Formats: sequence, structure tokens, C-alpha cells
Amino acid sequence: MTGQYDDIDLRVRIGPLRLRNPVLTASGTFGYGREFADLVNLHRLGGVVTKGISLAPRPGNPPPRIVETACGMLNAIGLENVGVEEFIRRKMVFLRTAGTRVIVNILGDSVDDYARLAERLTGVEGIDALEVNISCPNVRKGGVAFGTVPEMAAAVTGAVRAATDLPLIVKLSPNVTDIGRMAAVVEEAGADAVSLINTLIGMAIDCRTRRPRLANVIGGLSGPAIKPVALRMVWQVARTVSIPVIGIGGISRAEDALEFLIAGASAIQVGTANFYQPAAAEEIITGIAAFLHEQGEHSVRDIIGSLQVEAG
Amino acid sequence: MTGQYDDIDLRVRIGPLRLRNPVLTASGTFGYGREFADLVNLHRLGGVVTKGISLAPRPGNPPPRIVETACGMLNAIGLENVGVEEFIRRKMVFLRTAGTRVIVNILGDSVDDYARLAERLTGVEGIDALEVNISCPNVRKGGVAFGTVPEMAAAVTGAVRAATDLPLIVKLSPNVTDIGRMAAVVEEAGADAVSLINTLIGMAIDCRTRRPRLANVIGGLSGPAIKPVALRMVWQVARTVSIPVIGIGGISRAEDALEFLIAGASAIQVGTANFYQPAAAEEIITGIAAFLHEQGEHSVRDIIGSLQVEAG
Amino acid sequence: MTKFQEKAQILDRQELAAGIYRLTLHAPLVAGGAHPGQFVMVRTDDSYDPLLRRPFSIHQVSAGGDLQLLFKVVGQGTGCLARLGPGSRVDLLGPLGRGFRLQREDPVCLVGGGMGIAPLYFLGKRLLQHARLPEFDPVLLGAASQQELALLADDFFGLGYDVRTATDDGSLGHHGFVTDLLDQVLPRVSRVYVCGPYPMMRIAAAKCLAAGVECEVSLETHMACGLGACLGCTVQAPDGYAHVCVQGPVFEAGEVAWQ
Amino acid sequence: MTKFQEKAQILDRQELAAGIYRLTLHAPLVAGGAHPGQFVMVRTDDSYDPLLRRPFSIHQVSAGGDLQLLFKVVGQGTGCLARLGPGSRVDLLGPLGRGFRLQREDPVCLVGGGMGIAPLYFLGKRLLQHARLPEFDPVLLGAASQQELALLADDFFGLGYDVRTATDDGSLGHHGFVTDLLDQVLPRVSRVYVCGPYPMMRIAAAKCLAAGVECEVSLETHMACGLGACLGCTVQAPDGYAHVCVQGPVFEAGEVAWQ
Ligand SMILES: Cc1cc2nc3c(=O)[nH]c(=O)nc-3n(C[C@H](O)[C@H](O)[C@H](O)COP(=O)(O)OP(=O)(O)OC[C@H]3O[C@@H](n4cnc5c(N)ncnc54)[C@H](O)[C@@H]3O)c2cc1C
Ligand SMILES: Cc1cc2nc3c(=O)[nH]c(=O)nc-3n(C[C@H](O)[C@H](O)[C@H](O)COP(=O)(O)OP(=O)(O)OC[C@H]3O[C@@H](n4cnc5c(N)ncnc54)[C@H](O)[C@@H]3O)c2cc1C
Ligand SMILES: Cc1cc2nc3c(=O)[nH]c(=O)nc-3n(C[C@H](O)[C@H](O)[C@H](O)COP(=O)(O)O)c2cc1C
Ligand SMILES: Cc1cc2nc3c(=O)[nH]c(=O)nc-3n(C[C@H](O)[C@H](O)[C@H](O)COP(=O)(O)O)c2cc1C
Ligand code: FES
Ligand code: FES
Repeated sequence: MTGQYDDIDLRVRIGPLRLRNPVLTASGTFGYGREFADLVNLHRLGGVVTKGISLAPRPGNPPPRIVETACGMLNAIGLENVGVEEFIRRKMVFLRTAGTRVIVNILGDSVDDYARLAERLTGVEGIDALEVNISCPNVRKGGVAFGTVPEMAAAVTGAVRAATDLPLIVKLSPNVTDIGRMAAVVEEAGADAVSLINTLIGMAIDCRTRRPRLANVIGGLSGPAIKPVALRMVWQVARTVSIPVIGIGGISRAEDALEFLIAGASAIQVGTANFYQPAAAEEIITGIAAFLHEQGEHSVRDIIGSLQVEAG
Repeated sequence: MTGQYDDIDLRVRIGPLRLRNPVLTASGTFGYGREFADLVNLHRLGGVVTKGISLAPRPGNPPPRIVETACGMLNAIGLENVGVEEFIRRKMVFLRTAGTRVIVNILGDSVDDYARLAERLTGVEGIDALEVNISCPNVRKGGVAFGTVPEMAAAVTGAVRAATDLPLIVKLSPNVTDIGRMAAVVEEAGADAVSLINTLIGMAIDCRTRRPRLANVIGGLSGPAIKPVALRMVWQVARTVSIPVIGIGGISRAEDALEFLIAGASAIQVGTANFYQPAAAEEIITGIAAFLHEQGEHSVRDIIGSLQVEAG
Repeated sequence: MTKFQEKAQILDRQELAAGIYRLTLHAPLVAGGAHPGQFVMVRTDDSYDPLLRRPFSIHQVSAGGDLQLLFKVVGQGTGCLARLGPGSRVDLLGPLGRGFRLQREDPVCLVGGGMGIAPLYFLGKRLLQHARLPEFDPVLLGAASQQELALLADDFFGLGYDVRTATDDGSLGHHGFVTDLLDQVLPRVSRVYVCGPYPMMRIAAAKCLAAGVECEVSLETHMACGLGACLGCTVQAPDGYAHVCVQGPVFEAGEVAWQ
Repeated sequence: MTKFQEKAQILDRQELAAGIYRLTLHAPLVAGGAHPGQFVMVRTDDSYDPLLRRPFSIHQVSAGGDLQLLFKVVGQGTGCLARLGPGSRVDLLGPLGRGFRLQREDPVCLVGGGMGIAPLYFLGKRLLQHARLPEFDPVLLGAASQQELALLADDFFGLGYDVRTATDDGSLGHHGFVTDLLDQVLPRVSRVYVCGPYPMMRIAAAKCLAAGVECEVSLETHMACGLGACLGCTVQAPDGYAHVCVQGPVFEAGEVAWQ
């Protein structure tokens, strides 16, 4: 339902997952949905990706956890979450009634953690897909992030694939030399789709105290600042893999979303923008429809990957 | 000379290179120095890094070459430059009289290009150091950037080292999984210092025309947007290598420069800020002196690497 | 407690002292449901620099749907806000967070330092709705100087409270900390509401604890969302972490792990 | 031609038509050395969004060191500039680039479309210093509508020029392209100065070439520095690339590889 643009078809498919429109909210920026219920018509969204869930609850990092940067922010939340059991018992109750797709973002310390989470969540009523956050450190491998080593990324993907028949989205880390390669290995390992980007690793220092501004020293950079990097990676990945790509990174208004769709994303996620503009996701849905209408297009699917690049 | 802060010692050493203060201007953002002569007291600067020079002159990429992004810009200049002979004959005449250190940034298509450039520039009056831009594509290796493959980065560094006794700074690309590793291999190959970061690879699309905003499709992201990433990489590299580190990326005011110095940079370069604030480099020099004065420090060297990170 | 996003028009801007402003906004949705101690997240324009909204306590609301903010310019975001004049619009999210518990009987004490005075005025007005005798409720206000404090103190006088002041430079009232004034009033009150700089709140909390008096404090942390979604606004609590934007900003002093 | 960086105070802001503004700034350093056709790079505040300075032609300068800009709000940067009122300051770099060649004798023609009229007024005034007879110099001005054009046309009437107008909607003067007016005047002039949208300049250049009349055009490209340092402001020239900020913005029509 897009109000005045009812003639426009916004439906997209992410592998086996069908969405009313290509606009999702990104993990960690929309809580468990309920936090925004007063401000956003959740049933208008393509879907909600939950805060990352682990097997056991996690308290997260000590404060300070966030810093504002130029057109962006750093966060070092430390993956605070209620744990999978509490999530299913408490958070899913509301999400099930929200009238939108629910994609559960999962994270672990080991390949086995991911597999067990996928198994536990499979069959839970109201869960439409899993998104696997592979930017987490592998505690068995000295804390190197799963998402920066192709073999480790493939292992996580394969294990989750074996554990679930839910649509499986693997969320890539941008902190790598060759994002196309990472996408290709997770495709090969059974992912139904890839989403990117997660945050870039960054840092900020308080000169006066000569201390890091985050207790965790480093954190993840998000927001409009990273959009050009995200868009480039999405374009690169969309040309490399044949599974659908979900674009994420600094998307704040319809034009941003359209850039990602034209670059080859089949859907997008709105992240940090939910903080400074809770209406962003809804405005983007309307804005995409208005753009298509204005351009004489009938379906959003016709603009996906429509980037015209001069030959040569 | 810092005017009211004459008691403050701003001198730093980058390996064999001695600088009056730690503030340089970054390659490609300050032309060949002369472009700013009306607006900046060049003799106050720690030094000037020239636009990247190749063996033969290069015309650069077709327009459009630049796009503004949130708190940043993308450029795809395509390494336009006058070529090494014209550079020596024409551009060095002015630079020699500018009263500041001159660091020549070099680039090539092959390891041999770099070596020949280094040889040609060695002994030219007024050149104080070379900065090797390894973010360029290696045409012999299918266009993969030298700076993204450790062996290739080491080969370029080794070849330049063998060809010159000038102080040798290797400028690292941030588009890699492990920046510490890249720094370590170029240190091992004979670099006197590393500078970082060069631009992040990014992209922008015009939705209405469905074309890339840059004729070259992708370009380099610079400006305040990238500062958190640059600072993190500088900190990481400074903990990994024992040669001096030069910090670059979004530095626009004294506080930014101080963050990099505290993170472990022995000097910094001002890049994109020269465009929107030509006075930036001079203001940063004064601002660093004012900060040291206020904090009761006498030498800028005492704050380099002074970041206090909680144990654990 | 429904939250709203509302484009609010600025009706008036008053510079109370150098760099200290009181803005009057027309924001009927946010003002309608607001409770003392709650806050709003403010965005001044569509620029991405600064990116995040800024949190401000609700200073007071009127029956007609107006809402006031009291703030000091300390950086870029407050600088932008201070430049807006009547007719401009700002984007508000609110009312947010858990406010003060209204004490219906027994004398209470309000302790405010600097901009921490902002939410206390709303509290002071709302408390009066409960047929209290404000002349038995001490209001202790502190600031850097007479210049910053005088007008704010007058507002509480106007409500009939027993106002006492302290300034860092001695230019008005007690020369020293506002918490110095607490000792003489603690025996007479059953609850103390405190908002101000962290060290001041820590001292007040300790004095209340020692005197066996209930104490509520309003904490500040950096916030990205104000909605409980980013999990960025953490403080240490005795049993783990608390999130200021939803569990606070007002906490019982005992819910805080003072450092 | 020394370049300056100057904090210029806004003396006056006039809204000529919806979204079109004329700003008067006090900028004695920049104004002092300015030549018609040159431009300034403007920064409105310290925010990093928008990041880059915006280029604007110098619309006119006064002997007292005042400088005018004429601009249309088309995006974020021009939007910021339009919000600034008298008393505000903007940061200028200028004068920049290569301006028009002043023709001392023989009739000339000025052709301006939309905001391309901005530099022509400075040119029109400066040409008068050479004891010309402006009534023999046609000035052809085009815009969307009467509303956008009337006041600007009056300015040139005031200087004594032979002003002819064209509008897209026919509300003032010729109903159609301003370049349609060129045919009848070309036989009588020896040089044409053109500033406006690219297609208009291309047509004008072609007509001048056909008639054997000298033609200068003022090009626009996206610029990061305005100083010849970023190498971003490239256009195709017959023999390679040209950089608009230093080799232009004014070019002989034959120096441009028209597309
Ligand atoms: C619940 C709550 C209520 C508040 N009420 C008021 C009030 O009524 N009046 C008033 O003047 N101030 C109040 N503050 C503080 C106010 O939010 C900050 O002064 C303001 O955010 C500073 O923004 P800036 O851009 O000017 O400063 P900068 O220092 O440039 O801000 C940089 C970043 O730090 C954050 N920040 C800086 N100082 C603070 C702070 N003290 N608390 C939280 N975040 C901070 C900003 O939000 C921003 O993200 C309140 C804070 C909170 C959390
Ligand atoms: C030499 C020169 C002189 C000019 N003189 C005038 C003048 O006198 N009056 C006037 O109204 N306009 C003039 N322009 C155009 C003016 O610079 C643009 O309208 C302005 O930069 C748009 O900025 P924005 O942020 O409002 O628009 P946005 O579209 O948001 O700008 C985004 C980016 O594109 C660039 N950009 C957008 N449009 C143009 C354009 N037409 N030319 C160059 N860069 C552009 C901006 O500088 C910015 O980097 C001139 C341009 C040049 C190159
Ligand atoms: C505060 C915060 C918390 C986040 N938490 C998670 C998380 O739990 N799991 C995850 O995969 N991504 C997480 N992200 C990353 C976002 O989902 C998104 O990939 C990233 O922020 C880039 O998009 P943006 O620029 O639109 O915010 C988090 C981001 C932020 C800002
Ligand atoms: C327009 C432009 C041209 C550049 N050209 C070069 C170059 O020739 N060689 C090089 O090593 N770096 C070049 N750079 C990269 C800068 O030197 C610097 O590393 C980068 O911009 C990050 O710093 P900043 O954010 O301060 O600009 C260029 C950057 C810009 C914006
Ligand atoms: S500010 Fe986002 S959770 Fe509290
Ligand atoms: S605008 Fe930078 S070189 Fe022309």
C-alpha cells in the first residue's frame, strides 16, 4: 500500500522470501520492532531485521558505546541482546503481530553457535528468514572475524544452511580486500542472498583526555558517510554472484535507496537513519513509488540492476 | 615559527627526514604548491607532497571526475599529471623556492616504472623525499592494485629502495583486510616510513539518468567522512611497525590532527580540507601549538603515540 | 505513553544569559502527554552534520500545547538550535523516557545545577497540581554566576517555592556548591529530586542515602535514538547496565552504580 | 591576479523572484581585483555537509569594495546561502579564473540565459568604462518567465544597452530561445559574450562561427577547489582536456569541444 501510487508494484523476491516492498530496517538500528511502533506503521515495511541474537543473553560493552562522527557514528554496543530463548518467548510475541516480515539476525562465537541458533529458530512461528552476521570474532581463531576469511565465512554459511530451511541471508563485512570473493564463497556455501555492508571499523579519540572515545577503543562506522563505499561494494557483488543482494549503508532517503537498487540490490535496509529520522523507511517506500511513477515504470523490479555503464 | 607559541617545539623526524612541524599537505590536493601560494604561507608548512608523478605525462580520466558525498567527495582524476621531466623542469623551479620540504609522490604501472621514477628524481635539487603511491593498478597483473597484495607492495618498495637513497615513504591503500600486514611488509622491504590512508573506493549514481556520477564509475572517497577509518588504521599500523607513520584522512582542524598524533602518527597530511578551507594546514599548525601550550607540553613529540588504552 | 514525531514551530527565543536560551515551541502532540523529567530528541534541519538528534529535557508545557526547552550552547548541535528564530521549525521526538515520581504529600526538595534546572521547573509546576504548600518545599539552585541563575530562580519564586541559591563565584546566594545547602533541609523533606552535573548528583545521592531520604536523579549520556533501539546510552547499574533513554533518564539514586 | 580568502559580511539580500536572490557582500579584497567573468568559491559555514565550496560568478563590484552575487536555489548549497541574512558572514575565495576579454571598440553583443546573466552585468558595466556607445550593443536576455527576467533586464536598460528579451513562456519579449534573437544582430557585432545553459551556448557558438563573429562562452563544471589543484573541473577541449577553473570559466568558443 503506497497511498497515491497504488499502480506501482513494489514487490520483490529475495530468493525464497517474498517482500511487499524492498525496504527493510537494519539489524541493531530498529530494536525488536516494538521500539518504533508509535512512530512507524510497521505493516508498511518490507520487513524488520532484528537486533543480532546469540545463544545466551549478552550484556554488551561498557560505556561509552557511541560517538558521533562527520555524517556518521561509531558504535561499540558489543552485541548486547536478550539471547535466543528470551527473544522467542518475549520479543517474537509482538513481532508476530506487527504485520511485516521478520528476519532474525544471528551471531555467534563459533561455527557451532551459529548452527545451533539456526536450528533453534527454525519452525518458530512468525520468523520469515535468518540473516547471519559474520562480522563477529571467531573466538576459536584468535578473534579474527568470520567475515574476513573466506574459509571461515563458508564454514558458517554451510553450517547454518545444514541447520535450517529458512531463507538464508549472509551479511558481509566490508573490512576486506575483495568483497566479491566473500560473496562468491557464501553463495557457493548455500546462502540464498547476501546483505551488505556491515559497519566499517573506525575509531575516535578525545584529545584532551588522550583516551579513545569508545570504551572498546574501536567501533563500527555507519551512516551517510559510508554510503559511497557500500554502494560500490553492492555494485561489485551484484556483478559477481547470481543470488539476490540486499544493499545497506547510509541509506536515508528515497534517492539513496534507488542508487542501491539501480546498482543491483533487490532490496535495501535502512540503518542509522532510523535514529535521526524514524520516518525514513516509510518515506523511502513512498519516494520509490513516486520515482517509479514519475519515470513511467510500473514495477520496482524493472530498475533493479539497471545501471548503465558506458562500454569499455 | 608559530607566532605566539614560540616556546613550543613542533619538530618531528620521519626516519631520515626532519620536518619543521608535523603538518604536510597531501598528494593531489595541493597541486604543485604554487596553486596555493597566494593563500597559504608555504614556508610555515612542514612540507608539501606533490600531485602523483608518472614517467610520461597523463591526461587523466574523462569528466565528470568529482562528486560530492555526505561529508566527503569522490574523485576519479585518473592520475593526471605533467610527467616526471616536465615536473623537474617546470614545477620544481617554484617548489625549490617555497621554503618548505618537498616530497614527491610517484606512481607507475609496473615495478620498473617506480624504480625508474625514483632513479630519475634522486639527486634533483630540492627534493627531500619520495612518497610511493601503491594504490595504482599493476597493469602486468590484470589491474589489481599493488597496494592490495603484500608481495606486490613489497616488490615496489624494494625496487624503489634499491633505486634511491632519498627518504622513502610508502603510502598504503585502505582497501585491504589487514592494513597492519601491508605496513609490515613494506617496512621489511625497506620503507623509511608509511603514510596512510589513501582513498577508500566508492561510487555514486544519478538515479534519474541511471548512470554513475563519475565517468570512471568508481572513485576514491576522501574527506571528514573517512576520518574514523583512517584513524583506526593509523593506530593499528603504529602498533605493528617500528618505522614512523604519517596519518592522512579527513583531517580538517587541529583536533583531528591531534587525534592522529596521539594514535601514533609522527606527522599528518591535510588533503581534501585544502579545497574547502585553504587555511586549514596553517590553522592546524597553530592549533597544535596552542593545544600543547594549554596542556603544558613543550614538544609535539611527547604526545605522539600517547593514547591511553585501558589494560585488558 | 505514546511517543510522537512532530514538526514544531518556534514561537519565541529568549537569551537568558550569554549562550543560554529558552525556546518556546508549539508542539501539541509532544506537550500533551509529557510528564516532568521526560525529554525530547531534537533535529534542527536535514543536514547530516551534525547527524544525530540532541536530547533536551522538557522545561515546561502549557495547556495550549506549547513546550519550552532551556539549553546552553556547548557545541555544534546546540549552536544550530540557538541560531533558529521564531517561525523556524524543528523536528521533535517525544515525550521520551521515564520521568520523576510525583510525590503527592510530604515536603520534597528540588536540587538543580546549571542546565539541570531545566526539567525541575516542569516538575515544580506539576507538583503544585497536587494541592501542595510550596513554601515548605525547598528548591536549591546552583550555577556559575548570578547572571546565569537569577531569571531561573525568579521563576521558582513565582511558583511560591522556598528558593535558595548558590553560585560558583558567589555573585548570588551561597558561595559554593548547591549541595552544601542540602544538609539543613534534608531533615525536613522526604524526597529529593536532583538534576545537574554528575559530581553534584553523586554528592546529593550520598547525602540523601546517609539521611535516609528518597532521592531521584536525572542522568545524561550520549544518545543516538532516545527510543531504546540503539543500546548506546548505557550506564553502569548495580546489577549490570541500564539504558538511560528508556529506564531513565530519572533513576532512583540506588539504581545507579556511582563512580 | 592575486587570490584572496576573505570573510565577507552580507550587507543586503534581495529576493528578485521566487528562489532567485541577489546578495550584496562587503569583500574589498576580492572585489578590488575582480575582472568580469571571474568567479568566487563560497563557503557558508563550518559544517561538513555540504562539504565543498560553491562557485558563483561575480555579478558586480562597487568602488567601495562591495560585491554582488546573483543565484538561484537549486540544491543544498544554494539553499544554505539563501537562508543567510544581512549581518551573516560567508567565506569567499577569489577572484578566480580567467574572465572575458574586454573589447574596447566595435559593437559587441551580450547573451545571457537564466543565472548566466550574472557575470554579464559586471561585464556590461565594465565595458562602459571604455567610452563605448551602449545603445549600439545588443544585450539578449532569456529566462523562464517575465517574473525571473524583468528586474535583470531593467538593470541593463539602466546602463543604456539595447536590451532584447526572450522567455520560455512568452510572458516577456520573444516567445522562445534567446539565441533566436542572435541572427538579426550578428551582422552588426564583432564579438559575442555568452553565458547560460550549455545547449544555449552551443547554439550561440555555432551561429557565431557560421557568421565569422568572435564568441566567448562561460562554462560550468563541478568544482572542488577553484584553484587548479584538484583537477576535477575538466571539460573536453579539441586537443585534450581543459580545466575550467583556471583556463576558464571563459573560453573562446573554439577552445571547447562541443558535444
Ligand atoms: C536526557 C537528557 C536531557 C538533557 N537536557 C538538557 C537540557 O535541558 N538543557 C541542556 O542544555 N542540555 C541538556 N542535555 C545535554 C544536551 O543534550 C547536550 O548539551 C547536547 O547534546 C550537546 O550537543 P552539541 O552538539 O551542542 O555538543 P557536542 O559536544 O558537539 O556534541 C557531540 C555529541 O555528544 C553528545 N553530547 C555532548 N554533550 C552531551 C551531554 N551532556 N549529554 C548527552 N549527550 C551529549 C551530543 O548529543 C552529540 O552526539 C540533556 C542530555 C540528556 C541525555
Ligand atoms: C564558474 C561558475 C560560475 C557560476 N555562477 C553562478 C551564478 O552566478 N549563479 C548561479 O545561480 N549559479 C552559478 N553557478 C552554478 C552554481 O555553482 C550551482 O548552482 C551550485 O553549485 C549548486 O549547488 P547546490 O548545492 O545548491 O546544488 P546541488 O545540486 O546540491 O550541488 C551538488 C554538487 O554539484 C555541484 N553543482 C550542481 N550544479 C552545478 C552547476 N550548475 N555548476 C557547477 N557545479 C554544480 C555543486 O557545486 C555541488 O558540488 C556557477 C557555476 C560555475 C562553475
Ligand atoms: C547501533 C548499531 C547496532 C548495530 N547492531 C548490529 C547487529 O546486531 N547485527 C548486525 O548484523 N548489524 C548491526 N549493525 C549494522 C547495521 O545493521 C548496518 O549494517 C550498518 O549500520 C550500516 O548501515 P547504516 O549506515 O544504514 O546504519 C548495527 C549498527 C548500529 C549503528
Ligand atoms: C582530488 C584528489 C586527488 C588525489 N590524488 C592523489 C595522488 O595523485 N596520489 C596519491 O597518493 N593520493 C592522491 N589523493 C589521495 C590524498 O592524498 C589522500 O590520501 C586522501 O584524499 C585522504 O585524505 P583526505 O581525506 O584528507 O583528503 C588524492 C585525493 C584527492 C581528493
Ligand atoms: S539512546 Fe538509543 S537506546 Fe537509548
Ligand atoms: S576546481 Fe579544482 S582544479 Fe578546477
